[in-house]
Parts: sequence; C-alpha cells; structure tokens
Amino acid sequence: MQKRTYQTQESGLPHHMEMLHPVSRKNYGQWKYHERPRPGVLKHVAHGGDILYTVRAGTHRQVTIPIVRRLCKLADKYADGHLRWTVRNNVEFMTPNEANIAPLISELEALGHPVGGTGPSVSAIAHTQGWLHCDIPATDASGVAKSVMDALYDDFVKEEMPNRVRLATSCCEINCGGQADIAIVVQHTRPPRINHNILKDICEMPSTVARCPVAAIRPTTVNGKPSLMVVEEKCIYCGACFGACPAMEINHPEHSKFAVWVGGKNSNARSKPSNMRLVCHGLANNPPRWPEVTQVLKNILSAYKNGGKDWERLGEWIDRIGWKRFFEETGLPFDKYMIDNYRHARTSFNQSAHIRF
Amino acid sequence: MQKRTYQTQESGLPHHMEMLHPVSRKNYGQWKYHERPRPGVLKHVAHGGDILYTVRAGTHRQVTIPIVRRLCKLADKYADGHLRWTVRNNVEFMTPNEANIAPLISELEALGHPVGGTGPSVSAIAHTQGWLHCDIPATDASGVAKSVMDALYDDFVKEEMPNRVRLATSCCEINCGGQADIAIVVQHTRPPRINHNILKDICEMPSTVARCPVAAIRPTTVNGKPSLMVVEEKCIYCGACFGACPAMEINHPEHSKFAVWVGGKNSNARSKPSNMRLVCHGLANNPPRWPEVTQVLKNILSAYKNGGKDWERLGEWIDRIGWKRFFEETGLPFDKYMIDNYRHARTSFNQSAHIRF
Amino acid sequence: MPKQVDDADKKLNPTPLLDELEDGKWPSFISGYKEWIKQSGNTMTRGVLDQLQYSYETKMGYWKGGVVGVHGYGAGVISRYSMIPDKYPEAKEFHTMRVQPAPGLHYSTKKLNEILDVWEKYGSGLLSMHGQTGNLQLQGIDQDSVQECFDELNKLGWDLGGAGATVRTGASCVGPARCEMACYDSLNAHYQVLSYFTDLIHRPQLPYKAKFKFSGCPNDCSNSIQRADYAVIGTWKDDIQMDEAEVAAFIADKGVEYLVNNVITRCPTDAITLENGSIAIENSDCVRCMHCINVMPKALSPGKERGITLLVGGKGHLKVGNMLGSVMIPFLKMDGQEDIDNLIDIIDRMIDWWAEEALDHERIGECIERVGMVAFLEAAGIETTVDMIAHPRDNPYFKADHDHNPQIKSIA
Amino acid sequence: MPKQVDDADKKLNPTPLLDELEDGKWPSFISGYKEWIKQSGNTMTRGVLDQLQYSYETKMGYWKGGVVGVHGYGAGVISRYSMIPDKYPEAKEFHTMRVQPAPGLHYSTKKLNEILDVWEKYGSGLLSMHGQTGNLQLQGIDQDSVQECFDELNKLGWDLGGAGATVRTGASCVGPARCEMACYDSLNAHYQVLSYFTDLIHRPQLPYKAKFKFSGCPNDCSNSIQRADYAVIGTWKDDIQMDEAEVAAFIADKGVEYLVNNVITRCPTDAITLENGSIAIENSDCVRCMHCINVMPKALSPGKERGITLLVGGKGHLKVGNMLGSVMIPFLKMDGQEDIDNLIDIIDRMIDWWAEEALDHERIGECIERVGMVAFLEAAGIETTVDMIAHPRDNPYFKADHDHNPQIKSIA
Ligand code: SRM
Ligand code: SRM
Ligand code: SRM
Ligand code: SRM
Ligand code: SF4
Ligand code: SF4
Ligand code: SF4
Ligand code: SF4
Ligand code: SF4
Ligand code: SF4
Ligand code: SF4
Ligand code: SF4
Repeated sequence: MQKRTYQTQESGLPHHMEMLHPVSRKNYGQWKYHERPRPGVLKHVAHGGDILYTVRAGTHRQVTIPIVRRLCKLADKYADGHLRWTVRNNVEFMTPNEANIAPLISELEALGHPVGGTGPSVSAIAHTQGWLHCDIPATDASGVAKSVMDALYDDFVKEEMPNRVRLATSCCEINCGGQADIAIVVQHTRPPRINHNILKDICEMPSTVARCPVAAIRPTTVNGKPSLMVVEEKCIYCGACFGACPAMEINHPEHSKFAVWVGGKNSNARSKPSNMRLVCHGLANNPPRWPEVTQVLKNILSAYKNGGKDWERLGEWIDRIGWKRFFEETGLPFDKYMIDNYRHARTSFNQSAHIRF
Repeated sequence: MQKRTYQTQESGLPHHMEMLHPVSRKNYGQWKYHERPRPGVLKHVAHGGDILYTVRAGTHRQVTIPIVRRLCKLADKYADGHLRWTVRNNVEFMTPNEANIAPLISELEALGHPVGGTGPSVSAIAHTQGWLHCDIPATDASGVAKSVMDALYDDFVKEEMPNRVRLATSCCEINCGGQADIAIVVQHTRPPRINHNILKDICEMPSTVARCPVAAIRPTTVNGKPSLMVVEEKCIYCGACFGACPAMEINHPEHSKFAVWVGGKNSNARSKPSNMRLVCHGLANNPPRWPEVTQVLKNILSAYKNGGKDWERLGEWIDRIGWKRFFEETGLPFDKYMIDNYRHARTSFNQSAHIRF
Repeated sequence: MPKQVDDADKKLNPTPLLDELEDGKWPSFISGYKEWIKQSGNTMTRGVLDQLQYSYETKMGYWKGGVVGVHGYGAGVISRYSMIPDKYPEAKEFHTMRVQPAPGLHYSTKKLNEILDVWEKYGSGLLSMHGQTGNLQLQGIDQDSVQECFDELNKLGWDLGGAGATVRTGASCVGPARCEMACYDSLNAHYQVLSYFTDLIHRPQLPYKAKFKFSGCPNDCSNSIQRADYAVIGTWKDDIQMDEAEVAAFIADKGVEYLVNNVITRCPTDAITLENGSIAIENSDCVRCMHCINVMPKALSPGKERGITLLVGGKGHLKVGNMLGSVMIPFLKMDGQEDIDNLIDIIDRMIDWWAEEALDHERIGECIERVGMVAFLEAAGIETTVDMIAHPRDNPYFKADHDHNPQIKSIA
Repeated sequence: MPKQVDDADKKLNPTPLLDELEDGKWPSFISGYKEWIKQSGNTMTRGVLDQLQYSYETKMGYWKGGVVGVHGYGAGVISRYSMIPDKYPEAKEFHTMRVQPAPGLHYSTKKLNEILDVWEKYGSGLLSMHGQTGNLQLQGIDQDSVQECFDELNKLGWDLGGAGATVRTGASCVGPARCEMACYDSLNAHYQVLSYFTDLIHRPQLPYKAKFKFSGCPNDCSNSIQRADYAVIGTWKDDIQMDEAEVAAFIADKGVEYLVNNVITRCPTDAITLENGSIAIENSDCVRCMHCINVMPKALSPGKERGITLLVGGKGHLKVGNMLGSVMIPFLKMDGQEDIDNLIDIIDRMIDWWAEEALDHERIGECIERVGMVAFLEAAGIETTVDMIAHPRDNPYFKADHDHNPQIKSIA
C-alpha cells in the first residue's frame, strides 16, 4: 500500500435532502393522503395538490454492480434520477408522471424484478448473511430467502392477504433477521462440542464463560491445560458462546435445524407490538431448496389468507381464532417444547378460563 | 375433661341438598334466567315456570349467637326455614312468595341489616381477622371493614356503579382478603426487628431462613448463641419471616401502613382475570376509624362511578382511560414505587407506543 | 365451658375507642359483641374486647399461636393465647374451631340453630360467617372445652375444616341451586371432592395448604382463580344457545347502538359481529367469557355440551407475587359419578406430584412455575395441550430431542 | 484491488447446488453473481461462490473473523477469512465495508453510481442493499485495498457505519419525504442524532452495540420497537383530525356494518363509539395506535400537536428473550434544533449511565431490567411517569421511605 496522504473526513452519514426526488423535497412534510392504484404502486397526494407515484419492486438484496447500475438507469429514465430502498430491501421509484408507471413496470419485470409488496401483500423477506459471509451461521440465508420468495411470488405481486405480511429468516439462533409475522430461524438441538485443539489458543475464557445465559460453561483442565467444559444438563443450546469463541462448535450439519415463529408485530396498530412465538421446530436444514421450510410457510399463509379478517395481522388473527385452531388450520403439530420454561414462563400460561373449543 | 367415650365420625362436610330451600331443590339445575326487581332483590325463573325471589342483606360477618338466631327467625318466617350466605358474607333469604319481600326487607332493615349488594353495587367488603384473632396482624380488619362500609353504605343499597364492585381488606401483607376491585392491605415499610430475647427459644431457624423470598436472613451469633440477622439492603419488608417466627417483629405501630390496590378481577367476563395493582401506599394505620383509607376508597369509587361505562369493571375502566387519568381523576399521587422491580417487572413496562395524552 | 358474670354493671369494661365503631349505618360488630356480653355475661368475650381496645390504643396485636386440637385430628383448630395474659387474664385463651359448612353456604335454620346451641354451651358466643376460605368459624373456646364441643357438633353431622399444611375447606358459588348460568353441578362436585380428601383435611401431610373452589361458570363467583390452588370452573364446548325472539326483543328494547357499544365491542375476541342489524356469533372464536350472556340472559345461555375447566395454582402473593390459576385440564365432562371420580383421580395425581416435589411452604402454583409446566404435566400423566397456554414460547431456549422431526400436514 | 481472469471458460467453476437457486421467479442472487463473474472475471467472487457451493454440500460455514480496519477507526469493516484457504485460495479474504446511507435510504443515481465506481475499482463487485441494521454493505474486499477504497468513498462524502461495541448505523422510515402519517421530521432527527454520535460509531467505547431507529408514526415502519435500543417514534398529543365530509363519504361508500366491524370494534381501547350512524372518538381514551387513521386516511389524520415518544431497550432474544423497547420519554416535541438537542442530551445521559452500569455484552434493555427502571431513570435524570408502565406493580415487594405520606387530593 502506498503511503497515505488523505486526511479522513469523519463526515458521518450523508444528508437526505440532496437524495430526495424533487417532488418529495418540495412537498416534504406536506403529504395529505395516499391510495394504492394497483399492487406495487402507491399514489401520494400533497396538501398543495402535487401527486407522487411510487413503484415498488423486489430485489435480490445480495446484489452486484450491474444490477444496481441497471436500477439507476431506470431511475434516470423514469424517476428523475432518484430511487430509494425500503427497509425490506425493495427498491422504489417515484414519479409525478402517471404515464411513466406502465413502462417502468414492464422494464422492471423484464429485468426480473417483481412489482408488488404494497398493501396487504407478502413483502420481501428480511434476511441475513449465512454461509456467504457470517462467521457463525448454520445455514445460508440468501438461499432460504430465494426459495421462500419463489414459493410466495404470487403473494408478493398481489394484495390478497388480510393485512401486510412481514417475513424474516436468520441463519443462526441469534436472529439478525429480527422479528416478523413469520420468521424462520435456525434452532440448535444440542450443546456445543468443544474443539479443545483450538480452544486453548483462541479463547478468551472468562468472557466466553460470561456469555452463557445459564452459567453452563465452567473452567476445567484438559490435558493439563486450562480449558472449558459445558454442563450439558444446564445448556439451552443457545449458541451465544460460539459468538464469543469459535471453539464452542454449536453448528452441526444435521442437528442445527429450523424453527418457525409467528405473530411478531412491531407496529402499534390496534394491538400492542408483540413478540413472535415458536410454532414449529426440528425442520431439516436442507439446501439448496429447503422444501420443508417452504411448505410450513405456505401452510401458514394459506390458512391466514383464508381465515383472517381485513386488517388483522397474522398474530391478531391467531388472537381471535386461538392457538389451537392456528395449529389445526396450518397442519402444524403443537408440542410440549412450545410451552415456555424460561424466565417469564408464567406469563405465558393460560391464567383464565378463556378457552375456545 | 371427662374421659372421652364418643367415637368421631369423620363425616366431612354436610351435604347441600337438605340445606336447600324447597323451590331451589325442586328446580335444581333448571333455572332459565333472572331479573333484578330492585337493589338487594333477585328474581330467578325456572324452565318449569317456578319463581324464586332472593333478598340479600349485609351482615357484620363477625357475628354472635343472638344475631344469627334472629336471622334464622326471619328465615323461618319468610323463607321456609332456609337461608344462605354469599361468598361476601351477605345473608340471603329465598322465597317463592313475592308478598314476603317487603316485610322481610323492613324487618332486616329494622335489625340494621342493609338490603342491597346486588347488580352494579358495591357489595360487602371481604375481610380478615386482625387484632381480634390473628397472630401476625398489623391492624384490625373488622374495624377497617366497618369504617369503609359505613362510608359506602349508599353504594351498597343502590345499584349505581358501572358494574359490580368487590372490596377486600387485609390486616397484614399476606393478604388473606384475596384480590379485589379495590383492596386495602397492610404494607410494611421497614425490615423486621429481631427480638433476640425470644428468638433463641422459639425460632426454628432453618425454616425461618427458608421462608425469606430474597435470601435476606442469615445465621449469625448473638451473645455467643446461634441466632439470625437480616441483611437490610436485601429485605423487601414482606413479613413472611414473621409467620415462621414471632421473633422477626415486622409489625410496628407507626411504620406498618396501608396500601391500596385496584383492578383485581377474578371473573372471566370480557377481559381475562387480572391481578390487582398498587395505587397508593403509606396511608396511616389510624384506628378506630381509618379516615385516610376511607377517603382513598371514596375517591376511587366516585371517579369510577362518574367515568365507567356500563359493564366495565374497575380495572377495565382503567384499561380504557389509562392509568394516568386514573391517578388524575382519583386525586391519588403516582410515584416511583409503583413501578415494578420484582421478578416479572419487565412485563409491566409499557412496551409499545400506546400512550394517552 | 364459658364463664359468666351476672352482675349487669360489671359485664362490660370501658372500650372508648371501640365504641366509636358503633356509629354509622353498617352493622357494627362492636355493638353485636357488646349486646352479647351484656346478655350472656361471657367473660372470655369481655376479655377479648378489652384486649382489642388495648390493641386499638397501642396499634399492636397480642395473640400468639400454640397447639390445640381434637382427638385424632392434626388440624381444624386455630389456637390463640394472649401474649399479655397478666393484663387480660380473661382473654388468656381464644381458640377458633373451623367448621365445614355445606357447599354453597346453604343452611336450614334447624341445622344452623343446632350449631348455635352447642356453641352457646361451650364457646364465647362469637362466630364468623364465614371465613375467606369458606369455614364457619366458631371463635373463642378454651382448650378444655374443645373436644367436648367438637364431639357434640360431630354428633349433629358437622366436622372440622382444614388449617396448616392440609387440604382446606372448599368453597363454591350458589350454582345450580339458583343460577341459570351453572354449567355443571358445582355443589355436588364440591361435596364429593372435599369428602374424598377428608383425611388430608384433618391431618397435615402436605408441603403446604391446598385450596379448592368451585364456580358454576366462568363468571367465577367463588373467586376460584386467584384464591384456590384447584379452581373448578364450569364451561361448555358447543355453541351458545340463542333465543332469536328474545334477541330481537332485546334490540327492540335497547336499540342497535346499545347493542354495538355494550355487547359487540365488548366481546374479547370480536366473535360477535353486527349482521343485518342483529348479532352473529362465530362460536369457534368465542372464549366462553360469559359477557354477552350476562348482558342478555334471557336471549343467550351457555351451550348444551357442558363440563369443567380445571385451573391450578391460584394463590396470594407470598414469595412470587400474586398468582392466578392456570388451565391444566381444559375440559372434562361432569355428568355423573364417573366424571367426578375422574376429576378426583386427576387431582390426586397432582397432589402426589406436589407432595414429592415441593419445597417446604411451596404452593403447587409456585412449584409448577419453578419446575416447569411440562415436567408437572408429564409427572401427573396429563396430556399437554395448547389450551394450557396463552401463547407458545417467545424464546428459543429449549432442548428438543435431536431427532425431533415434525410431521406437517400439507394443507391446501 | 480485484483480481481478474479473462479466459471466458475459466471464469466460473461448477456450482451445481447453487445453480438450483437459479430456478423460480424471484430474483436469484446466484444468477446475479454468475452474471457478474462472467462479466468481470472477478476471482474473489468466484472463490466465494466455490466456497459457498462447498457449504451447501457440507452444510457448514467456513468464515472466521479477524481484525481489519481503516486508519483512525475501530469499527466499520467486518473481516472475513476463509477457514479453508488451501481449498479456496481465492476466497482467502472477503471483508465487508459497512457504509452509512442517507436517512430513509434515499439516493440520487449520481451518488449511488459514484459508490459503484469506487467499488468496481477495489472490491468484489458484490453488495447488499441493505443490511438489516441499515448499512449499504460492500461485501468482499481484501485487506490491502480497504484503506484506499475507503479514502475514495470518503472523498465522495461517504463514511463507514458501526460494528461491534459501538453506536450502530441508524435506520428510518420514508417519513415526511413521502408519508402523510409522519408526525415529526424523522429523517432530520435521524441525521442529527447519528451525526452527533459519529465518534461512537467509529470507535468501540461501549459495553455492547447501541442501535437507533426512527419511525414517523406508531405504525413503526422502521421496526424500531424490536430492533433498536433507541426507538424514536412520532406521535401527537391533541385530537385526531377529522374531516367530517370524508367520514360521511367513507360510510356512504362502505356502509355502517363495515364501519362497526373494521373500525369501531378494532379500536384497542373502545375509544370509538357508534353515534347517530357515524363515529365519535373519545380522544382522551385514544392510545394513538393509528388503526382508524390507517383505515380512513382521507378522513382522519394525526393531531396537530406533534412530537415523539422514545422507547428504550429493544433487541433480539440473546440471553433474556426477545425484548421490545419500553417507553422512557412519553413525549417530546420535535419542532426545531433545540428539541433535537434536547433529545440528544437525553440519550447521551442514558448512554453514559449504561456505559457505567452494564456488564460486558449487556444491551441497555437488559441492563435496565436487571438494575430496575427507576434506578435507571433517576441516574439519567428523567422524571418517572405512569406512561412508562403498562400498569403499576402487582406485588407488595418494595421499599418506600418509612415516612412516605401520600397527599391525597380530595375529590367530590
Ligand atoms: C381466617 C382467615 C381470614 C378470615 O378472617 O377470613 C385467614 C387467616 C389466616 N391466614 Fe389466611 N386466612 C383466610 C383465608 C385466606 C385466603 C382466602 C381464601 O382462602 O380464599 C388467602 C388467599 C388465598 C391463598 O390461599 O393464597 C389466604 C392467604 C394466607 C397466606 C398466604 C399464602 C400464600 O401462599 O400467599 C398465609 C400465610 C401462610 O400460610 O403462611 C395465611 C395465613 C393465615 C393465618 C393462619 C396466619 C398465620 O400464619 O398464623 C391466619 C390465621 C388467622 C386466625 O387467627 O384465624 N393466609 N388466607 C381465612 C380463613 C378462614 C376460613 O378458613 O374460612
Ligand atoms: C350470590 C353470589 C354467589 C354466591 O354463591 O354467593 C353471586 C351471584 C350472582 N352472580 Fe356473581 N355472585 C357472587 C359473587 C361474585 C364474585 C365473587 C365475589 O364477590 O367475591 C364474582 C367475581 C368478582 C371478581 O371478578 O373478582 C362475581 C362475578 C359475577 C359476574 C361477572 C362480573 C363481571 O362483569 O366481571 C356476573 C355477571 C353479571 O354481573 O351479570 C355475576 C352474576 C351473578 C348472578 C347474576 C348469576 C345469576 O344469574 O344468578 C348472580 C346474582 C348477582 C347479583 O348480585 O346481582 N357474578 N360474583 C355471590 C354474591 C356475592 C355478594 O354477596 O356480593
Ligand atoms: C449483517 C447483518 C445481517 C444482514 O445480513 O443484514 C448482521 C450480521 C451479524 N450480526 Fe446481527 N446483523 C445484522 C443486523 C442485526 C439485527 C437487526 C437490526 O439491526 O435491525 C439484529 C436484531 C436486533 C438487535 O440488535 O438485537 C441483530 C442481532 C445480532 C445479535 C444479537 C444481539 C442481542 O443482543 O440479541 C448478535 C450477537 C452479538 O452481537 O454478539 C449479532 C451479531 C452479528 C454478527 C456480527 C455475528 C458475529 O458475532 O460475528 C454478524 C456479522 C455477519 C457478517 O458476516 O457480516 N447480531 N443483528 C445485519 C447488519 C447489517 C447492517 O449493518 O446493516
Ligand atoms: C415503504 C415503507 C417505509 C420505508 O421507509 O421503507 C412503508 C410504507 C408505508 N407503510 Fe409501512 N412501510 C414499510 C415497512 C413497514 C414495516 C416494517 C417492515 O416491513 O419490516 C412495518 C411494521 C411491521 C410490523 O408490525 O412488524 C409497517 C407497518 C405499517 C402499518 C401497520 C400495519 C398493521 O396494521 O399492523 C401501516 C398501516 C397500514 O397498513 O395502513 C403502514 C403503512 C404504510 C404506508 C401506507 C404509509 C403511507 O401512508 O404512506 C406506506 C405505504 C405502504 C404500502 O406498502 O402499501 N405500514 N410498514 C416500508 C415498506 C417495506 C416493504 O418494502 O415492504
Ligand atoms: S443470524 Fe447469526 S449467522 Fe446469520 S448473520 Fe446474524 S449472526 Fe450471522
Ligand atoms: S450454547 Fe448457550 S447455554 Fe449452551 S453453553 Fe453455550 S452459551 Fe451456554
Ligand atoms: S391478613 Fe395477615 S394478619 Fe390478617 S388474618 Fe391473614 S395472616 Fe392474619
Ligand atoms: S421481611 Fe421478608 S424479605 Fe425481609 S427478612 Fe423477612 S422474609 Fe426476608
Ligand atoms: S359462577 Fe356462574 S354459576 Fe356460579 S353463581 Fe356465578 S354466575 Fe352463577
Ligand atoms: S361469551 Fe364472551 S367471548 Fe363468547 S361470544 Fe359472548 S362475549 Fe364473545
Ligand atoms: S412509520 Fe408512519 S410515518 Fe413512517 S412510513 Fe410508516 S406510516 Fe409513514
Ligand atoms: S388511533 Fe387507535 S386508539 Fe386512537 S381512536 Fe383510532 S383506533 Fe382508537
């Protein structure tokens, strides 16, 4: 590397104003209402009368220079040189010009970008790094995401769900995908195996011990050297130690499985935000297409689509029909592992005579 | 005592059938609907057409032989020789004969028994033993109960509340009164003082140590003898140790105070049953009339009466208007002690943007 | 045997603070006590009143426990000795006998008067109708009279209730005796279950107390959910019975706005919708809360396929904070003796587990929370169902079998 | 600098399992990668694809971390070294640079193309738009190129984001740029708050990560409540604005039954009642949930007295189970610079407390739960209000001052 002469400008994040579409800038904070002319298209009307159309399309999230360049070209052609991404990795083009919509959609579709994800649709799945980049993954996130979205393509381009559906998938139990209406998360099913060969060289033992939520890791001696051991009865297979020390090998090609969680809700609409809950586990980690996982998602979504009332988010639908019918209607087996036994378990018991029969 | 010749019949509880009013026995399980002709009177109609009137009246609960004999006489005269008590210590007379109602009410009132407690009224307060009989009380329960009910007499004989109101009072933190829409419970405000003079003779030390929920009691030596000490920083003033060992003197004439709790609900109607919550504490234990406690109850009930909608129980009224307005409208000061810091504290945080302004 | 003083002047000592409790319209227990002392000259009661006056002055209690009982039983009498017998010798002893009443607290005056007769002979003349758990409490007897008093009561068909580490006296709502909501014969269940446990009521053999309450329907008029370790609550499985004509009459009388704002919006699961100006109930969404039935008792009633839900673990807040019972048996039909035997059998298994597993002074609810619901259910041989929880876990911290492989039914 | 191979045949090695991900209608990242490799001949990308194919075969990951960074910063680059470099030497290094985008993820094509130009020069050509936290992730660069690449980006006005024990890159919804629901200038707040913390983004000085997300209204389109330690959510204090004519138009269009079943019954606090065939909102019962406004966006809008609620402690489930943020500042107006400074000041105090108090790897939410909300608020100089809790405590286990003596206002 050459000698460095440049002095870093610790500039932080860029300002948004220069990035905004001109109509957006002009009507900043002056929007009055919106409509959805068709799936994937929004129409926002400003108090002053200006109209701004938005076309939303799915992407691969894990993109490349040519892909993004092509999107920029479309933005230059139809959206006055501006574009944005949504929090769910969809790309959005804005234009005041209604006539731009149809050709823009055609070009997006021709490039393989589905137009949709608005209103009561299944939007793009939030996903994570997986085998592609992370140091602790038990599966590949992008591959799962692609497989799932292939199966749900129609639900993205149509608006036929009771309310918007957010999906997420995560490649280890840590769950960088965050919570969602339906989340697919790796679930470990055994304690970490300790790789004593490497542990002694790479492990900051006290901080690894401290990382365990249930104090299952204890100092020990292996071949005369200080090392660590896991008390298997205590261990809850969380994998937190693996993040602290790569010798705590939690991942396993057969025993790291998938779990499915439902009913996470971040919005405050109607019900308070709620945590997602476990409804299926032990699903095979089955690359390259993960058909077991996809099947579960399809089951859940089809039951929700059939049974949900307008505006009911997935968790709210379950709140109305009850968990028993959720399991019946989705074909998923309820089992005893779904009954909480962790710190606040009591608060999940049915402390009432409210039962649906 | 003379030598005993009688052989105990371990008979258990008596059967109910012989105790029932004949019309009740005849229509057992055959009731169709009920009406409330006036406060304190119920009219139950059986599928077969039989009608059974009930007259309900308040009692002192802590009664005497002559009081109960008088009630029995009334039952003989107006209720075919049967009577019952409710779970709230009210007495009930049943009769198929509508003409009996008015004279029965007159006689009850003449004896000082208020007729009421039905429908959306404030029924009699559930109370406990207190200085009259218990070994661990910090106050007198019957005296508090009498003082409160004097103040709420009109609310008992009228049906002017949004829904039924259940009150309870308890003479130590243990709360034998159980939960209620409004509960008045002793609250200790300091750790127990240890009476080392008696401790050594009467204390089963290991079980006293085990009784403490926060492990604040430790073995120690006093004057060369094994004894106990309380780690004051840990102690949460619960008084559990006093039940195990009278040397752990938790009661104090000045520092054992009253707390008021609201929103306890056992019924499953509408909302799930809910725990009652602390809304006032540090109220003086002020015999013989406890005016501070009575004032708080009156404030709460008058706000609820004004603001509650039909069928809203006290806790449900608060669920609708929010705790902030509850404190405003009752004139009670909210303070930081009401924010939970015990085991499930997190579940009481406002984990949402739901706020009333 | 009660001691008496006959001289009218000496029957009562001054109790100025207590006398203030004679004001006001609510029945005054002080007036009642004074009337009785004046009438009977009972010295124990006078002493107790004097000590109570002293408590009001000093704001402290003066009773301590001890061990008083009847032959063969380990429970049922709460013994009280004055801590200041030198000051109030008449109040030296003041024990309470807990007597089990009939389910639903129904009495014939004949049976009740019989108790009073015995009590007049042996006791202070004070009684409490009833204690919070459900006992008829005969308050104030000396050790020497307890056995005789009990024997006489027992001859008349009465027996003692629980205290300490026993099964306690049960309680139940008025139930089918007078309530159209009752979904099972709660009085009979109460009678049978508590009869079965008579031995455990009389002899402390458990880690701690165990309470039973029986409510005919989810209105839970016996407060079972919070006040009982075992709450037996009536419910139904099929559809709410609807009398169309009475529904129409209700709406004609009250109007649609009343219907919307008091019935439809109050249903906890939005199971009721407004349809053609009337209500439609989606019974599969209904959680049997009772509300709509309570508001429209002529028009709506519980379904026909009835039974009970058993909730376990309700109790006061000692140690872990207030606990409400949790569903452990979602539904059990309750039509005949066989069903009651079945219920008893289930509860027996629960008690056995608890007796093995509990720490000292640990109620079953606390024990289940500590050990885990599934561990409890498996040990008691009860199938886990989703009705037992408000929702599945929201943390991934569990240990399934490595080879767990769920069988997903393909739908649609 | 990227290495390239020019021979068209050799540009791609066989990746049979990955190729199966080229089927289906959703955009295929594999097809994208292959297209790019074929076009650029980038060998790092080829190596990464080969290693990924191996992961698909063996069902294990093969990256390990290390320490790679830019001059003066302690964070912003996630370093990845292959664990099997002998097998896949081309994938030996594959570091990611996290670049902070503008609030709301808005771009001009000009600025975005500038990034791509630099990335084409130095990197693998792969990028992730965007990471879950909100970074533009430039994925795949070798250690030797990182500094130069960064310098060029930095010249163009871009800077790195957070990683490790730092303040992290923020995220926000589209906000006032295109949404009628926005109750404050969320993009400006995002910009200012994150700018203020630039130093803490670049240099790990905290117990653990700290994330910020900004949503214009309680719909929370940035998922702040669960995914951010500091969630800044727009809200309002006065009444919902109602356009009567539009309400009437809505009812005329949809009918009263729709209104009852989709608006009135869905209000979480029954703040909406049916009155004279239309809706009446009791604004003091309204919890600002947004539902009625969402259903009737032409007729209803948030009030005029606007500002934010700050919720603290949202995070994933590690250790204690999933946590949602809790209200710590119920309302702060957010009209000008002074208000933003005020917000920053408050957050600064919270971070200071946390930096002192937290255990290693303990997020602020966990720390508050462990230490107690009141202890936290007092240390941070924040007044405790009832808005911070769903309900007061339900256990009596607290220690008030002995001489606590509440002043009760006598009402009525
Ligand atoms: C008499 C009675 C109050 C009353 O006047 O009504 C009562 C009185 C006592 N209760 Fe109670 N409890 C009484 C009903 C209750 C209830 C309500 C109920 O049963 O429905 C509760 C709440 C529900 C529950 O069981 O949790 C109750 C919760 C307690 C507790 C706390 C238990 C807990 O786990 O939280 C204790 C403490 C203990 O057992 O160590 C207790 C302990 C006591 C003791 C035995 C105090 C002691 O340890 O010495 C009291 C004896 C007083 C006396 O001198 O007679 N009592 N106690 C009630 C029993 C009368 C009866 O048998 O009918
Ligand atoms: C007599 C009694 C049962 C007994 O075995 O003694 C009883 C009797 C009735 N109750 Fe109750 N309840 C009785 C204690 C209770 C209790 C427990 C308590 O008071 O400690 C509760 C639970 C309270 C709680 O949630 O903590 C109770 C919650 C209800 C409810 C549900 C109210 C609600 O909306 O939450 C109803 C339904 C209703 O009000 O229509 C109800 C309804 C009724 C009905 C209307 C049932 C019927 O159709 O006959 C009865 C006439 C009530 C009236 O007063 O108007 N009863 N009811 C009890 C009278 C107590 C008293 O003297 O005041
Ligand atoms: C890249 C990214 C996933 C993605 O592909 O989008 C990611 C990747 C990692 N996350 Fe994450 N997290 C990412 C967003 C999240 C989110 C979502 C969010 O920020 O909105 C969460 C949940 C919210 C939260 O913060 O709790 C999240 C919760 C975690 C956790 C668990 C934290 C906890 O307290 O529960 C860890 C574990 C840790 O920090 O030790 C973690 C750790 C990691 C590490 C650093 C794993 C490690 O310890 O080595 C991953 C590095 C992967 C890599 O190779 O780049 N990541 N992580 C996301 C960051 C991209 C970006 O900067 O834009
Ligand atoms: C573009 C975007 C914001 C952004 O900065 O990127 C956005 C935009 C809008 N959201 Fe959102 N939401 C966006 C992510 C979210 C998220 C977060 C997420 O998707 O991860 C949530 C929270 C989800 C949750 O609860 O976990 C979210 C919860 C809502 C809600 C509440 C829905 C509910 O009933 O619970 C509304 C209200 C509604 O649907 O009318 C809403 C409404 C809207 C409106 C209608 C607001 C408006 O008036 O313009 C916007 C058009 C939505 C549409 O798709 O029809 N938006 N919205 C995000 C698009 C994501 C995507 O590509 O699919
Ligand atoms: S979920 Fe786990 S494996 Fe996946 S990116 Fe996050 S930390 Fe890595
Ligand atoms: S997997 Fe989790 S519980 Fe098990 S030892 Fe590691 S940190 Fe502890
Ligand atoms: S509440 Fe306390 S003092 Fe009162 S009777 Fe119960 S145990 Fe005794
Ligand atoms: S009062 Fe409670 S916390 Fe304090 S020492 Fe006694 S048992 Fe422990
Ligand atoms: S619980 Fe039900 S059955 Fe029993 S009295 Fe109350 S309303 Fe009637
Ligand atoms: S009983 Fe309750 S849950 Fe069932 S329909 Fe009626 S109100 Fe709804
Ligand atoms: S959070 Fe509110 S302001 Fe932001 S985009 Fe969503 S609806 Fe609009
Ligand atoms: S915003 Fe929500 S809480 Fe407020 S009135 Fe509308 S629906 Fe009800």
